[in-house]
Amino acid sequence: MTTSLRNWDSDPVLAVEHLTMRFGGLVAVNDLSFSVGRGDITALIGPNGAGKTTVFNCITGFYKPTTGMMSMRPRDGSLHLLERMPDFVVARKAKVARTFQNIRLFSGMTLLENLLVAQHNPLMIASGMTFLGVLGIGGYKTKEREAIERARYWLDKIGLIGRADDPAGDLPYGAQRRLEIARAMCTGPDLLCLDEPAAGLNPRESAELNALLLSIRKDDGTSILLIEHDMSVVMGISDHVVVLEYGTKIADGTPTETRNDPRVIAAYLGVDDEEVEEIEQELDVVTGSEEGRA
Amino acid sequence: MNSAVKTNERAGIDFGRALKDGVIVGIIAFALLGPLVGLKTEQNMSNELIVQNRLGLAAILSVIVGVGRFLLSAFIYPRIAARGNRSKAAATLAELEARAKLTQGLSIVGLIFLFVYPLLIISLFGVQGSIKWVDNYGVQILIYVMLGWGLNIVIGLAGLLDLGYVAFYAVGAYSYSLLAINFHLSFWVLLPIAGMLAAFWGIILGFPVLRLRGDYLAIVTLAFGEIIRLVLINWKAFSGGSAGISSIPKVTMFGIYSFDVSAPNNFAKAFHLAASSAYYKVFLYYIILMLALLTAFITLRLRRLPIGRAWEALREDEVACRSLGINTTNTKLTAFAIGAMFGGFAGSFFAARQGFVSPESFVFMESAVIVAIVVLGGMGSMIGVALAAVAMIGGTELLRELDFLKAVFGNDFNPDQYRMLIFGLAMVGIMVWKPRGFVSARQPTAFLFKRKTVSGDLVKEGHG
Amino acid sequence: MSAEDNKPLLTVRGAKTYYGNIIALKGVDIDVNRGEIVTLIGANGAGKSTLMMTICGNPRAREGSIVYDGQDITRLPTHEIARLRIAQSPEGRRIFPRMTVLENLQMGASIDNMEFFDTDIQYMFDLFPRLKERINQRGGTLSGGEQQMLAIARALMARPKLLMLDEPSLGLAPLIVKQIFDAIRELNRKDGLTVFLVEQNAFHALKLAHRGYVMVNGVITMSGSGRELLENPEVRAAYLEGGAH
Amino acid sequence: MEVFVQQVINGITIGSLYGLIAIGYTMVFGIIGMVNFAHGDVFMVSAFFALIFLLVLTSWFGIASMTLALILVMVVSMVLTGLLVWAIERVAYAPLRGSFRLAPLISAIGMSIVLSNFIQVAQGPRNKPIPPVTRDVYTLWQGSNGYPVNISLKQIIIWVVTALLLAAFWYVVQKTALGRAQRACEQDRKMASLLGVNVDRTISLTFVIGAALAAVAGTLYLMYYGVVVFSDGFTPGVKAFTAAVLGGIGSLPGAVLGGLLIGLIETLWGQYVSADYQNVAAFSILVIVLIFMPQGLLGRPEVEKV
Repeated sequence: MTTSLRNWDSDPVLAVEHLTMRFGGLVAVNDLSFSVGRGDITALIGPNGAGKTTVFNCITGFYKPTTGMMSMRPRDGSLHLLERMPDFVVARKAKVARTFQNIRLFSGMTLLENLLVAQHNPLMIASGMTFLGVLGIGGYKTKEREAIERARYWLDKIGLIGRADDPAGDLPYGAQRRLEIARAMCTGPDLLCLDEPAAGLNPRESAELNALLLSIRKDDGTSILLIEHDMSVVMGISDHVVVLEYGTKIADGTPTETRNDPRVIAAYLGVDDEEVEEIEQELDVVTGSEEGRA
Repeated sequence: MNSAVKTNERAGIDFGRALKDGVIVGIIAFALLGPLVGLKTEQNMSNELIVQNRLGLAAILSVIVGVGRFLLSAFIYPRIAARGNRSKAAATLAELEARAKLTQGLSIVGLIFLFVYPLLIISLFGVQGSIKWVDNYGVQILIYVMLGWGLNIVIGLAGLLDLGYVAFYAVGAYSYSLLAINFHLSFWVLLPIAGMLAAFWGIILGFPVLRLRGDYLAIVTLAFGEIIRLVLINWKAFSGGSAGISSIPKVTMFGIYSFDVSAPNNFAKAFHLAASSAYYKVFLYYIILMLALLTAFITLRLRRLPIGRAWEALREDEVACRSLGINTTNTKLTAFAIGAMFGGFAGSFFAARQGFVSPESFVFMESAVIVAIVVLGGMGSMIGVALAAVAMIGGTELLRELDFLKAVFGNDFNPDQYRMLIFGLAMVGIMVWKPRGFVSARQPTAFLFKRKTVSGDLVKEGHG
Repeated sequence: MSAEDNKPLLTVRGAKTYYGNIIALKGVDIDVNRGEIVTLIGANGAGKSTLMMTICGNPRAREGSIVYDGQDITRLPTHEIARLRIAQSPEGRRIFPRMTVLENLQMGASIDNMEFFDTDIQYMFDLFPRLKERINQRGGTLSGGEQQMLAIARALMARPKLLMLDEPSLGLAPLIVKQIFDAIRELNRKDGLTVFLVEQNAFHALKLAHRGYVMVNGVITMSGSGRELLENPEVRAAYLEGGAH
Repeated sequence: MEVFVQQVINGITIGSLYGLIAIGYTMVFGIIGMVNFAHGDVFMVSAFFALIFLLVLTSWFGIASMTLALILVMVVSMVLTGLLVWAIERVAYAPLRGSFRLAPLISAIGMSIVLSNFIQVAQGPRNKPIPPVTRDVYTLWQGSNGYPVNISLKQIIIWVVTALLLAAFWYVVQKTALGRAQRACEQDRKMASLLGVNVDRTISLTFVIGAALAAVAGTLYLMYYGVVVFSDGFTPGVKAFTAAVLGGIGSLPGAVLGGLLIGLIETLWGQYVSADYQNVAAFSILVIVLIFMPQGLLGRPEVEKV
């Protein structure tokens, strides 16, 4: 395998070092270190209960890690230590946005409102911390129009512009997933963390999701970190794969490298060694042919 | 008979079953009412308790309950079940739109009515006769409408259950009373001050408690409300204790005219009218109407600003809010403070209107009534809250008018006693009948193409 | 096998289930015959667990019918369905976290009379010796694998006619998965236990099952014998799509 | 020293009553996550049941043995209060299960208003005093300054009855199938129903058990203070709720511990700090506990699920 310096080592947008998270006696994440390359799509994979969502919750400030350091470098060149920040500051200052495994939309609000809430902080300033807004002075109206335009852009991009004025709770499952991504993007993040974005999607929707994620990276330059089970998403679009098992990292590399790592196959697919070969063959049937060895 | 029952099952009416229900419920009712109503404890001449036998009355009441249950089982429940089967799906968009149109129309008509109400009453009942209708109904209900709208920000929009709202009402009332008496400042100066003091207390109390969730928040706010009341009772040097504060100055007409009978610039004297407190009542009516409308106006405005959207988003999903960079603590605090501020306005108005305040006016039951108005109205809906205030406050006020029942039940009968009993029953009944309140649909605050009403089924209730 | 054995124990017809306004099952037909192991495979979120819960009446199917052992159970309350000896080891295991292992097992047996309790619990301990070691430990303190064993043992304590297992292999080490699947095969062969198995990892499941169904987005798209499905190219693709749990 | 011991004895007595009421709050909250606001008024109504039957027994049937009367009265009050709460649960709470979360709370507040006003209407607004059930007082020791430390027979009865009932209750919850079903519903209602537990009935039963314990407290309260009035539900209710929260809501030993602590704090505060602010102390404890350790003394910390 190549030994040249890879993107995630040379230019990391996020570096996680020695992250450990304990709940009582249970060690959910154990001394985990990995980096997310700027502009990369990084996949965090592993069997259920491997601690992937816990890692996400640490990065986005919902959990305070027991030990460890997470440094985030947004485009503006600033440096933020995420373990020291409350969750909302992680989103506001460190420019990390996220979605949730069990979709958390504001279901009683319209799609447009959902995307406006995501632009809360700039709009709050525009409304003069509400005081000027109540009196109807200041440039709030213009700023709100801009925010609506931004929402329109994202609604267009996720193909839900026609449903802009419907409540988010009325959307079908796949559309809710897309809206959640759009909402996260409306905060203007440098790192987008997606918790199982393809869960419950049919193959067509999965393909659309892939296209959306690729275009987010291309058009907005946002780095993406995602937890995923769907191998077609992981293998199809990611630049970098980190594999967890029982809170510990067991592999880290390009999709091709990790796919061929027997430890990953054994741990990830949950089969005993004699069957590993069998599965390796099957994996090759689908993904092996389309990609040459690096 | 038996086969008839069987065949009727599909049709929905099963008299045998209903009869059984009725008899069982009647027996249970008698087991409970027998002692509680049928055996009344009374003190005799030598101050000893004796039991007075009223088992006949208890039996009659039990039969009424049993028959009521029979009628419910036989006629009402099958109908509800049938209707439930028919329209299981949520209300269609068209229905929602029609309802939204209706409420909109209703609020315009209601607004006009509110403005002409005192004039209408005076022309109907004369100047002196209008006092009761303007004061007991008009002013009284509007105070609760305003309190309901104020609390609606906290409960309805931000989804935080505050059971101690009356504390801010008390802060407003005492601020006005003490400052007006000690510093001789006018109502118009003190109104904003009282509001700000209440908001300040809202922040003081809100800061530690707002990280609590759900029922815990409710209980802590309740405890705070009680603490404030108990301090008012016990800190006699400050608040006059349970005796309260009396001779609180009246509101002046912006310093130009006074409503004090002795004052040289008395309103009635200045216009050579017959002396009557009715003018003051009408004046108070318009003040509270204006204050209530101010509350409504600011709330509607806030809903379209980022802070208002953040409140509603908070009610929908707090975790998601935090993931979007919203400082939820500050957002909750602003809701708490602004709600408290309106409570403070209402409180100082209340003190000026009564001329007397005491801790008695700020018991937990008041908070409970205001919360009930907000929830019964349908959380977040201004018109719903107003309707609930009219129904609950107006309804219980109307019960005061039931003196004619004395003719039926004898002179010992005091219909006023039944006011709160019926109020409580109505609370339970309305909750069971409409758990989401009168108006549960939500109007979006912004739209791209067309404003569409959001069905109440999707709107969340908040976690606190 | 007698004629009785080939009759379906469970018949689901046109079941539609909603969560609020969102449809999760779009009209599902499934048969489980007596003495069979039937598996349902499909991607995460396809509605497999929903189907299993719908059979147990929570959430209830809004349309369609569910017949079990000749009785229409579509409208029965969940606890009455459970008393007809349909036992489930549900998604997420749902161990009572603040009850001991023994109490969890007692909960499983609580619907039956207690005369078999001692023999049954002995059998569970033979099946899963780990549980015996942990007998007085609280459910919440067990590891994931131990919880999974406990969930299955708890379901078996009801002496079920129909055993429904939702992803028994989830989060388990390969060796334990093998043990559990062996135990299921054994129970089926020896006691004629009917098993309805939901799996995301189709590989094991299809090898074990007599018949299988494939579910995509709330609809059954394919069915056949375990072998057939295992060899079907579409299933292979689908299995890779979602099976890699 | 003597004063302190005397106040501790008094505090434990009141605390036992709070503990008995607190169990009702804790169990109902544990099983359906609802603060049963009407529970304090249920306690008050139970004291009225006791009052009425005590009068009936003594004046109509002429029962002279106070012990017998007390036992009979307690049993009758437990049964009737249980029935009352069962009816309330069916009418006002059960239809709201699984709907809007605030609805049951509002309904419970409404029920609380109904109960206190119903008693006011049916039994009159005045205090209802009864002659003392017993006047026996035992002096434990005579202090050096002549201040005696006393314990009354009434206090002994309260301690003994409370201890016995808690033991019986503990046995039911820990060792019987009913208790197991109840705990199962508390931990995972859906799973309990999958195992054949009739969840609705178990919830009703939980309400009834809590009511029966409140009825014991109500009877003892009447015996101890010798007076009851329609408004007696609110303050003991809130204090008992405070006890439940202090002990850790959902925890049964916690409820009892919390009750004893609240009783002690209240009496000692009244003795040494300020009698006026006795209730303020109780409410302040509630606030402080909830803010700084919402899980209470014996409760479980809550992990936020994201």
